Amino acid sequence: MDFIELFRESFPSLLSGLTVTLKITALALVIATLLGLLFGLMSISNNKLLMFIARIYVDLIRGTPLIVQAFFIYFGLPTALDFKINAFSAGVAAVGINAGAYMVEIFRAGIMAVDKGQMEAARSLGLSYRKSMAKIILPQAVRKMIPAFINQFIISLKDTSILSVIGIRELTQSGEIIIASNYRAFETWGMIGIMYFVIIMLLSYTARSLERRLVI
Amino acid sequence: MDFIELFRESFPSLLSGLTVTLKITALALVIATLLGLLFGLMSISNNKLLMFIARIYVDLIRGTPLIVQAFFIYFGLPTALDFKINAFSAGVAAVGINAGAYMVEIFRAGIMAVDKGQMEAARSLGLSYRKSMAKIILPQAVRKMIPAFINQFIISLKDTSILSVIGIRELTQSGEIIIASNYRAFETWGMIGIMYFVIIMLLSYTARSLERRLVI
Amino acid sequence: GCAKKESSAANSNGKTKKKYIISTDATYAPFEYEENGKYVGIDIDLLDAIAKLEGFEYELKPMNFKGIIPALQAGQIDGAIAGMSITDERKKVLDMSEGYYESGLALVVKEGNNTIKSLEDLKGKTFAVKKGTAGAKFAEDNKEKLGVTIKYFDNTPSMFQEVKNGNADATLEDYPVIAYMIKVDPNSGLQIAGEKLTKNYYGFAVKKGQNKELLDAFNRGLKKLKENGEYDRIIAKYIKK
Amino acid sequence: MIEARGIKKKFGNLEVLKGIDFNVEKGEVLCIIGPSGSGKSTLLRCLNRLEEITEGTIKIDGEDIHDRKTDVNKLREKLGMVFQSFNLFPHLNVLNNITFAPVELKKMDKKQAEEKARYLLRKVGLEDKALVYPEKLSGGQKQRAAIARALAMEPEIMLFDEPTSALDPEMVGEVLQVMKDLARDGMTMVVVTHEMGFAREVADRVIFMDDGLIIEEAAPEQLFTAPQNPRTKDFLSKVL
Amino acid sequence: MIEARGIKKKFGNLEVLKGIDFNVEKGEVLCIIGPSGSGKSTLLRCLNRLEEITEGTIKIDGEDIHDRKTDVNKLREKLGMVFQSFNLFPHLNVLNNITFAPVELKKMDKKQAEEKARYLLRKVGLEDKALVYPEKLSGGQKQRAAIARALAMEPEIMLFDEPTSALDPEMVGEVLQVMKDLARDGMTMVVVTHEMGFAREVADRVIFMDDGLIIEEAAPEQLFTAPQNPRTKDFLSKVL
Ligand SMILES: Nc1ncnc2c1ncn2[C@@H]1O[C@H](COP(=O)(O)OP(=O)(O)OP(=O)(O)O)[C@@H](O)[C@H]1O
Ligand SMILES: Nc1ncnc2c1ncn2[C@@H]1O[C@H](COP(=O)(O)OP(=O)(O)OP(=O)(O)O)[C@@H](O)[C@H]1O
Ligand SMILES: [Mg+2]
Ligand SMILES: [Mg+2]
Repeated sequence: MDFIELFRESFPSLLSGLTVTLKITALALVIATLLGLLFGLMSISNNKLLMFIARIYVDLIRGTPLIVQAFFIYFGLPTALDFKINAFSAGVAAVGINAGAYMVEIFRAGIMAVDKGQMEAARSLGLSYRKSMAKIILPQAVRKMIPAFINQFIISLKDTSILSVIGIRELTQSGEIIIASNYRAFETWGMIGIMYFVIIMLLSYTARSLERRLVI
Repeated sequence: MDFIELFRESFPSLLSGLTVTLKITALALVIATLLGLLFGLMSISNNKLLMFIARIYVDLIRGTPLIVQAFFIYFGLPTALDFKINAFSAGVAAVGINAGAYMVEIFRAGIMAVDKGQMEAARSLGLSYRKSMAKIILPQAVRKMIPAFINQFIISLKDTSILSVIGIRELTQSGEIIIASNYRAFETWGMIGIMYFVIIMLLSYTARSLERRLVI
Repeated sequence: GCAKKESSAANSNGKTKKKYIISTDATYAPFEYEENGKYVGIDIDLLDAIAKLEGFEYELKPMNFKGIIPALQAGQIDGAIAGMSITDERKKVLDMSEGYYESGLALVVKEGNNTIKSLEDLKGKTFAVKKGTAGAKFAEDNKEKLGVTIKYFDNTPSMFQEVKNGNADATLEDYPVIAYMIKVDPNSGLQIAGEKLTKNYYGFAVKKGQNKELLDAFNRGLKKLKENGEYDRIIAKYIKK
Repeated sequence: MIEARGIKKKFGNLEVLKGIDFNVEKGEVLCIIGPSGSGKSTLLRCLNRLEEITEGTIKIDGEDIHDRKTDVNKLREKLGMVFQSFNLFPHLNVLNNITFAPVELKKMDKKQAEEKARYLLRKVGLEDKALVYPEKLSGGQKQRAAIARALAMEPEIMLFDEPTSALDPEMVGEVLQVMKDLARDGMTMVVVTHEMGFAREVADRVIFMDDGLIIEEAAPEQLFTAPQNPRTKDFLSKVL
Repeated sequence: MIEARGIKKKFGNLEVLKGIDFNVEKGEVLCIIGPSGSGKSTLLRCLNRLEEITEGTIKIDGEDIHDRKTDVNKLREKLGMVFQSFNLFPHLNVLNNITFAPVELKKMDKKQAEEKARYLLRKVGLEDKALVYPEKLSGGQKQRAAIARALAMEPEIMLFDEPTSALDPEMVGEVLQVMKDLARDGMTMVVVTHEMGFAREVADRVIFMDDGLIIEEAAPEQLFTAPQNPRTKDFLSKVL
């Protein structure tokens, strides 16, 4: 079997794995962004309790491996609370909650990077804290967060491969299944490497140009 | 078998896995720091070629999964170049080279975060670029890098678990071996989670206090 | 690669014992697993006995199963004994010994699930399998015929948990492995449905076209063990009939 | 209009304001001068509750502003604030910087707010910069836009915290001119400044602060030509 | 001592210096004034090659400094530079800020360098701050320490780029005093400044720059009282 043939045979399967990877990553990052925003705002609030909750979330999630979290959400919780969750949802939840903890810090850093004077100016005009945050601070923070956000995107994209432990057939898993049947590890890993690489390059170049255009 | 007993039986094995994890992480981060410094300096130099080489390194390594890199170093390179490498060295090299790419960006950001005026002041006194960088810029940059460095430490610590594919018995793999003989997945994963958690908390609190003391 | 050079160097100097690096999985009781910090199991005991008989030394190198074949191909290890079924696909890239144990697939379902007794009861249901195993191959071969969905896992505990949680209806596992597990773990929550589905053999593997000497030694030793009763003693130690 | 009595302010253990009393009448221009760190900015920020006071009362139009019942956002609508560092919103163009608060808070319709904004921009000499983003403006232009932004809320009192300290010297004049015009139009103003010329020309009264206390308070002519307190003398000798 | 001919400097397509000629004699104090963006800092930075020039020649003691053969580090030892933003090294205390370059470059022994540093600190009135870290200093103290740091290399010429612009007004005087003392001791100085009083009192000659060109060059008395060029007049009317 030459490489062309190998490619022809395995490409559709890898592509469908890639689709799963991208779907999970995208959905997870939506969740992560919401969690990051919520807990990020909590972590900069004046309320000690809210700050503490946010701190716990970040420490707990960053402090344990994703694989443990995935196991917990997919196998542990349903057993303990007696409900059923499908692997895809569990995977999205695990990666989302995991990335969310990092997003908290990204949001926090982004908000703190906005000059303090911006909030003071907004409040001085009579705007409420909430409105100042939403319309003045966050739009500026988001721009500053782009590089860190893309980094997280890349990390989550790769982390998705850990979900093979709960039976999700994403890109890495597809590759391993192919290798398990044809034993052409190097060529197959090569193809997987290139697929990740292409996606990540696309992402990081889009991000860089976005960043350039948004610099205000 | 109750939990106490389970704990007593599996703890030594998990502990030796943890030792391997920590050893690899520590050694890998030494390599990563050296690589990060070298390529980081290249990436801010005026020489287009050096910048390009640094860019390639970062893009290539960040763009591919660690598992592919580990396979390549342990299986691919020795076959291609006809030499032998032991799994431990290959693991250290893989994690080190991987983290190195992220360290490049950490160094770059750290150096750029030092006020431009510092370099100008040093050069104005007649100090060479090299000396200014070594004695004036880097000491300040390193302080600013602590949070990002600790983040990378945590990421690499967890990444080490991927090395089970090349036969390294680190913490996660130790856990899987234990589970395979006692079938107690939840308790064992729980212990692993706690071990990671304790180490990571120790790290991040040391880092935070270090940071506070070094703020100048 | 270099593994070969090393052993041939030892060859020319007939007196020193040859030392091989042999890989195993370590997460596959009763064939190889860890007990009190030592690797034990049928595979390990067989290997040890054969090494003594044939006069070679070995270094045991447990690794994740999915790294084993690449490691053999890359010459990082000289041989592998890891409950590895002899299949045509594997024989394309590996040289494998005579079968040293008759195995076969068992259909495994959740404890108390008596609706599934044979393959036919599985129409439209979901299989959980471990990738790269004979079970995965079997499920793939019967996918069309039975109209089943296949979910792939990385390791055995996850695959079993999937069935226990009711996310998959059945799983396929090598008969001796699952029988052993159900026996030692009363809380396994699983049961075997019906009889052995297939019959296959485990073999010792080396890289294709290399280490013939080691492969021959294994075959020779295995034969002697069977003749002198040691083989039955080892099996009985782990699987009481 | 403003009536401050016994204001004290601590940051942790550091007492920054140590008992301040003063009044500002409607239409009056009050200048506050004093060395760095004497508490001028803190005092000004207490007036619109950017800082909470530790002791004392501040009444504006008779209303105790540090009272729990006071709606701080309503209060701030009455007080325009101009910062040393401009603090224009960088993601909005000049026009939107000005119309943002009126549209959000006064429920003014966009069109009307823009007309108003253009009128104010004319007043501060920036009619041609309405659609420009802040980063394209010089320091002096930024500060004039910031003044227009504060005026758009039709405040009764304007607070200025060293509005020209961050400016290149040749731009100081244009900002002071806008402030002079405001004063002439009868705006009540409290101005922290290092521009002694401005204080002398425009202020109705000047307060000299040092170390959290008002050391001297007088009409500008008197304070600058015949300071009573040795600390005032010392300070003036350094900056004049 | 400095002889600059036809200096042009472009940043990309932007021509910032458009052909500058001037001399500085030994012991002379030259002040450069002009509006923001006129190229004053750029010109100063070309003198110690913090910027490379695009055209022209600069000779210092007869040596063409933008020549490939010139050792830029040796050159810079001759030229002390003081920045608007001080640029003290925050991780070194004041004493080490001062001794760092002499010890590294002149291979002076640590002890001797410290003695020297203490002498200089006395000169700028900071003898009690030797072991303090920069963050604990006020702006005026920082700038005086920065001057001492530059003097420690025993430069033949001192370059100042708006040394008092970042200071609170009451600290301006102390820094200018140190500079006056230096001038009195016969140091050759090139000073970019907005302090017209200083220029008037201390400068031997004043250059007015605008838009990358020298518009007017004269003795301070003449330039300030009878500027010839309308642009000079206009600028002076804004800042005086
Ligand atoms: N948020 C804060 N936390 C702690 N201390 C503060 C805070 N804000 C100001 N201070 C301290 O309060 C004192 C007075 O500060 P303030 O800014 O009011 O002085 P100022 O007179 O405005 O000085 P400047 O002319 O430099 O602006 C200073 O010692 C300052 O360090
Ligand atoms: N590194 C640079 N790259 C591009 N343009 C620059 C750079 N440095 C300065 N300029 C531009 O060169 C022009 C002159 O700048 P310069 O700093 O020399 O002016 P200046 O007279 O010192 O002004 P100021 O009084 O504000 O310090 C300005 O238009 C500035 O934007
Ligand atoms: Mg202030
Ligand atoms: Mg300048």
